[in-house]
Amino acid sequence: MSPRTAPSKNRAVQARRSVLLADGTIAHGARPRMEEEFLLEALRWMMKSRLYDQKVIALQRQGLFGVYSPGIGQEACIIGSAMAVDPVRDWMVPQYRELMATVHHGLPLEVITAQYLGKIGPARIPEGVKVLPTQVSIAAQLPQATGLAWGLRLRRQDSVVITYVGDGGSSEGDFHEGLNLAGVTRAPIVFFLSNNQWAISTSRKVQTATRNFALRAAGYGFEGVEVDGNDVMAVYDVTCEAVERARSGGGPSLIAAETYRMSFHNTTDNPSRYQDQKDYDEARSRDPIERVQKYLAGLGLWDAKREAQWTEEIREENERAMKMATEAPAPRPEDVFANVYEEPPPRVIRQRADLVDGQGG
Amino acid sequence: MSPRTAPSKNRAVQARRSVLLADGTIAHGARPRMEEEFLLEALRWMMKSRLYDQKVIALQRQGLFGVYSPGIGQEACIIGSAMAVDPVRDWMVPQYRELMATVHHGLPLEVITAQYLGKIGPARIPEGVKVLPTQVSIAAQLPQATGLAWGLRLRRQDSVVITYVGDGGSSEGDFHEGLNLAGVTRAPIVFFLSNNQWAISTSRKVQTATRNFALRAAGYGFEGVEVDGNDVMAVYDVTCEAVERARSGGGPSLIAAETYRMSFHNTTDNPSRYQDQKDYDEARSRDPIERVQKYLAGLGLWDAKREAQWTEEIREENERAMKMATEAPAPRPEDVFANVYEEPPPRVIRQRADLVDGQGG
Amino acid sequence: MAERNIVEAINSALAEEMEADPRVMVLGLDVGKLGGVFRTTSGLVDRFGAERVVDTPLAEAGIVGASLGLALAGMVPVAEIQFLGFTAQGFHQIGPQLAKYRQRSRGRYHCQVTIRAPFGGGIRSPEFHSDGVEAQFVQSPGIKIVMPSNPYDAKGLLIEAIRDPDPVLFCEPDRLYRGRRSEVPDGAYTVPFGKAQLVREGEQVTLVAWSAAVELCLRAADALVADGISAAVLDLRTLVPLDVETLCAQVAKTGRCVVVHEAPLSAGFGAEISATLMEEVFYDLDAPVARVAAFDVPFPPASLEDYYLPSLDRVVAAVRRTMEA
Amino acid sequence: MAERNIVEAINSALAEEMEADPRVMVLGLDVGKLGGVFRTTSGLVDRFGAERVVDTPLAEAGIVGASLGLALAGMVPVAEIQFLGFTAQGFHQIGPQLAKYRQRSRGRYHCQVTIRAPFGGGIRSPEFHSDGVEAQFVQSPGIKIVMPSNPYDAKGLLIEAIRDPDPVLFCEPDRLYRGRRSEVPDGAYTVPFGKAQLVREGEQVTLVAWSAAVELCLRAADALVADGISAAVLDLRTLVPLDVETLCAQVAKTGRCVVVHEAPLSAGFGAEISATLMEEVFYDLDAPVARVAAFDVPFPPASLEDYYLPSLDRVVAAVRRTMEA
Ligand SMILES: Cc1ncc(C[n+]2csc(CCOP(=O)(O)OP(=O)(O)O)c2C)c(N)n1
Ligand SMILES: Cc1ncc(C[n+]2csc(CCOP(=O)(O)OP(=O)(O)O)c2C)c(N)n1
Ligand SMILES: [Mg+2]
Ligand SMILES: [Mg+2]
Repeated sequence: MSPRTAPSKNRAVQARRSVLLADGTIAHGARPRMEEEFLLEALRWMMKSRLYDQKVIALQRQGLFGVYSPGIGQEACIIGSAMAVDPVRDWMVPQYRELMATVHHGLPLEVITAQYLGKIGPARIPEGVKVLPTQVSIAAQLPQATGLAWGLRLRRQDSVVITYVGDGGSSEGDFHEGLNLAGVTRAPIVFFLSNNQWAISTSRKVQTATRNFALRAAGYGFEGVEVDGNDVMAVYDVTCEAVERARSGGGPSLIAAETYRMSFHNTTDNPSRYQDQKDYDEARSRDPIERVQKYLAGLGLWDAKREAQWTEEIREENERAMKMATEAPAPRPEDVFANVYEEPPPRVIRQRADLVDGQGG
Repeated sequence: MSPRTAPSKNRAVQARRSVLLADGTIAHGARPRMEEEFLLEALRWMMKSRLYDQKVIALQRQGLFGVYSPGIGQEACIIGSAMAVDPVRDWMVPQYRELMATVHHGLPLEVITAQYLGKIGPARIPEGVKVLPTQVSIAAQLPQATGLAWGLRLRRQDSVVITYVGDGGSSEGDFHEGLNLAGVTRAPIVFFLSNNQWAISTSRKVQTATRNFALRAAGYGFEGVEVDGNDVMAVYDVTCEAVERARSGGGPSLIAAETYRMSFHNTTDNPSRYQDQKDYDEARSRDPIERVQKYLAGLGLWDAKREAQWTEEIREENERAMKMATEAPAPRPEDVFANVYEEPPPRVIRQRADLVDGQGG
Repeated sequence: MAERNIVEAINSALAEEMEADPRVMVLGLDVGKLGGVFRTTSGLVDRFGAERVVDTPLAEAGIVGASLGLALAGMVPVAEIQFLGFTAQGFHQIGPQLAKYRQRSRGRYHCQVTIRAPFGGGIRSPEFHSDGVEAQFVQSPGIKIVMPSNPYDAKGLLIEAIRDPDPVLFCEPDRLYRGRRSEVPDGAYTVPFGKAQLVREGEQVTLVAWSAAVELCLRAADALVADGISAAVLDLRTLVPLDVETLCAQVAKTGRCVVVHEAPLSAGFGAEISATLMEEVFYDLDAPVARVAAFDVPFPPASLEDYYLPSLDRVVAAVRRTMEA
Repeated sequence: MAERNIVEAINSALAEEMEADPRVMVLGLDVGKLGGVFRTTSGLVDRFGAERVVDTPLAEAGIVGASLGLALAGMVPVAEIQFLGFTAQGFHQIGPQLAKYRQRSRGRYHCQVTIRAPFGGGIRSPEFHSDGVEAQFVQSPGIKIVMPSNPYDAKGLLIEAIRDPDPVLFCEPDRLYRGRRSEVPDGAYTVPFGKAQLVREGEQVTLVAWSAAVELCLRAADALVADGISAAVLDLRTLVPLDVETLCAQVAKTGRCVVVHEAPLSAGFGAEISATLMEEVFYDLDAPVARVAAFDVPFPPASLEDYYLPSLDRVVAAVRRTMEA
């Protein structure tokens, strides 16, 4: 792989990484790590992510799904980063938009879907899947992820943690406290910042005055790197490097991935109130999926037929998961009291009994 | 003035500033802004700060003073920075260790002393003095100072805010949120970070892995500069530059001043439990006051006689303030209820009456 | 006079105060072009400009801390915390700083700051968005806590809050935002703090509530008519200051009382009401004061919220038990 | 058996649990070489090394958040927040995260985390160091709240806390840290949560308290003997879980009750006690339950704390009034 300009020791951050350009060609001098087979796999996951989002949005419009934040436009970040960690050893600490990354990491799609449908038991992350729950409290996952990485090292596990945060989340105190502590403990962790240019309606331009989020890393004493977040090959490369660094005792990294939220913040949002159509159109021309398809088409590995076939297959897969989630048992009233204490206090036990009696009678 | 090495556009932070070296000579090529008259004034304030601290410590040992954090060793930071702002126009937002900076900024010494003695009315900052109260909740002053600077600009005032924080405080979420917001609003503010190497017993080495606190500024989109915090001439220079930048619409700055806490954290602390004598001795050899005296002695402006005379005069000044503070009226029981609401709720009025009755009866 | 819902009432209060006083400004997440996630600040940025209607970075402690500083500079900030649950991120800037700053500064400074925050269950919100944590702030004296339940009060109390020289936490019941419209005058008017309002007369029992629970109590009072029970409903409007006088006089009159709130039972503000009644009107009570509240577990996923929150059935049952006691 | 004060009791609990279980670790500000600002962790770093006794950066939310993550990795963190008032900085990591994580994860994860924090007035501490904010956490269900009042309980409750699979907020009364020593066994023992202890028998009135206020109540009970009043003192020990059963049985027996706490009156945990008694033993009460607490203003400068905190006189006077009611 090759950055646009050579990295310089004098600069706090390396120049933005780029491998696969928006027009589907390889950047001058870049040597991608991803081989073709693997890139096809990445494409399939990216398509799965987008098709799932589209399906969920349709369902939500019919009142059949909860509030949901799609990852449309960010699939290169979601999949390129997830493919760089090892589901067997490594842990993933999500925010909420990188849903398909957690699925790639082993969380069954029907389980995370069940969570959005308000299920309880069926939404529990299975034992052995090294994923933490979706985090809605912005940036709260960061000190937690640092603690997890630190603890895994104390427990002498060969594990790296990858955690996600947005451009919005980068402004929270928890971002600072989580990253600074990671630097001090040299925890084996990768902070993946998806700068999709928006925090709901708040533009990245007023989120911070920094030129570049990767510059923050120097303030915590570790590596920061900027990457074209719509370029799955580059995302994969920089994340692999960061994971290797963490695994070999080199400490944390901050990856600032420049991408664009090509949909609404969530299903209650209306971007036309605040988003410039031009920005959106410009982003569309850098679509992370299309450029992979173009590149593969150039190699004779992609055509309309294959696209139609995959789309069909993935839709079926996704729908199977959704069906499982929908058919999974709905919560019972007393599930209000589930999973709070190992041994609930007597007062809570009484409240539970009152609720059950009230329901029964 | 001249940095040790030429500043480079390619570096996130300028090299550490230094003007007056520890041996009392001027750094090669440096052209100090401070003229001799002014340096003598600075020396007098630095001595006042140290003598006040020494007196307070003595009183505290006799049970005549509250918990107190001396600024011993940090006088160049305290005075050099304070002399760079204008008490008539500019605002000062302290933490707690830079007490003499607030006095330089117009807060009568007897008033701040009265605060430590638990007085109420006599400890009120007088109208017209542009100083906020001592802040004990570490780093909480930073977003507040940003808001103040932002608000002063919205009110079209020609004011700059200077605020202080320590190496410990730099780890708090409030540091991040305060500085980032300052960058976004381009508030006229100077963040003065006194890195005295300790947060109580916690060494700067485990406070953060960053090489240099000034690197943090790039993550917020403004200027960061490192300075020898035991060099009053350099501190004055960099603070003046930062104030000018702020005043002329150039936005915030972060000054990272490298100094050393040459005393305990506060009067309840015992540094022998955690501090290496070698570090302390090394710091003593870089005493910020002695180097000024040496330099001035070289110019024929300082000798033992003058030192004795000033010491005597300053002691008297300080003691006058202490006497005023001691003799100022003690709080009355009902002062428990003072200064909470403009119009206290009925329940609070009743509680106040109960207390007064209880005392009366 | 116009009919407005709570969103419109709040928008109108903000617009009028900004019009009347150039120091008044609005800041928070998405308050600008978006007009807030619930549109309470809709149109303000077009009318008053981006200097006075400010989309801030995503940092709640920063928003509150900056508001404190803005107030000291002479501005009158009205900060929005996107959901009350996220006051947790700025908690140390609220109780220990904003509420305490007048005392901390020995009276030299005060903080004319309003913090607005929507909250409450019943609209299938994601995690943390429904948490009703108003009682936590009562243990931070110095800040007033305002809990409007209807459009008229929402406007009048918000104008009172903005004009109050002391800090105010203004909690908005998002479930009722676009609920029933009612008469809300154009032009400024205030509803005073510390004056509870008897929103329904009744002879036998007093239901005490605030915010969205008032509406629930009104429905319960309606339902109880069929049982021949005449229930009054008292809307506290503000928790700090608390209208002890009206509360006690009213409960003494009916001799029976049920307090209803959407926050968890234990150490919810209902406990304070019950304890106050214990101290003040014990001998006038014909039955113990009862509480109906959410259960002592965290707010559950939205699919379960109807079981978690006090329901009409639970309120009615509690009143019946109180009548029989 | 050794005589220990609370500092020594806590130190002994930590040392023994670290000895017994290599997953137990201590982290926080100045817990290493300094041994904590009150020396509760003294000597631990020498004995267990800097990997298990960690001086962290000055960041409370970071400390709590990291503890959560450490627990998920299989460690058993005992985090120290230097003073309870500074839990405010980590508030969003405590109630909404630590307390809720088992529920958030549908039971997949739990957080075996103890947060220790000294608090309380009476030792002339600087601002924020004395704030007794325990009641604020009761509205964040999922975390247990432990308030020892004496050396024996401090050790036994702390060991119980460390071993509890759920998160515990362990509040230490700094005024009593170096107070009266009492018998504290070497070796591990636990004091169960949710079991209030009658620390003094009495016939006519029950004083209910926790933490340092227990000592105050014991002094009050002594003083009341001269008036011929026989006062029992009940130490709640834990606020969550609350021992409703013992509380109610005891108050029903004496018919009169005064609750004493050092936090402000309004919405303090005393309100919960009074409300609970209202609901459970109303008909056994011979007089209204009274509360003696700090006033509804922020903790004042240390020079005024003696007037602010409940004093012996105020407790005694409240008991006398209750006896006459
Ligand atoms: C602490 C907190 N404050 C506010 C919110 C409301 N909120 C939800 S998502 C969001 C924007 C997040 O933006 P970003 O971090 O960039 O992530 P993105 O949605 O773009 O993936 C906000 C403000 C929240 N969930 N948590
Ligand atoms: C939020 C908060 N946490 C903890 C403390 C306790 N405390 C008081 S001073 C201090 C160390 C501060 O170190 P630093 O910021 O470097 O300032 P210095 O004392 O060195 O001037 C700590 C931890 C506090 N006052 N506030
Ligand atoms: Mg974003
Ligand atoms: Mg320091």
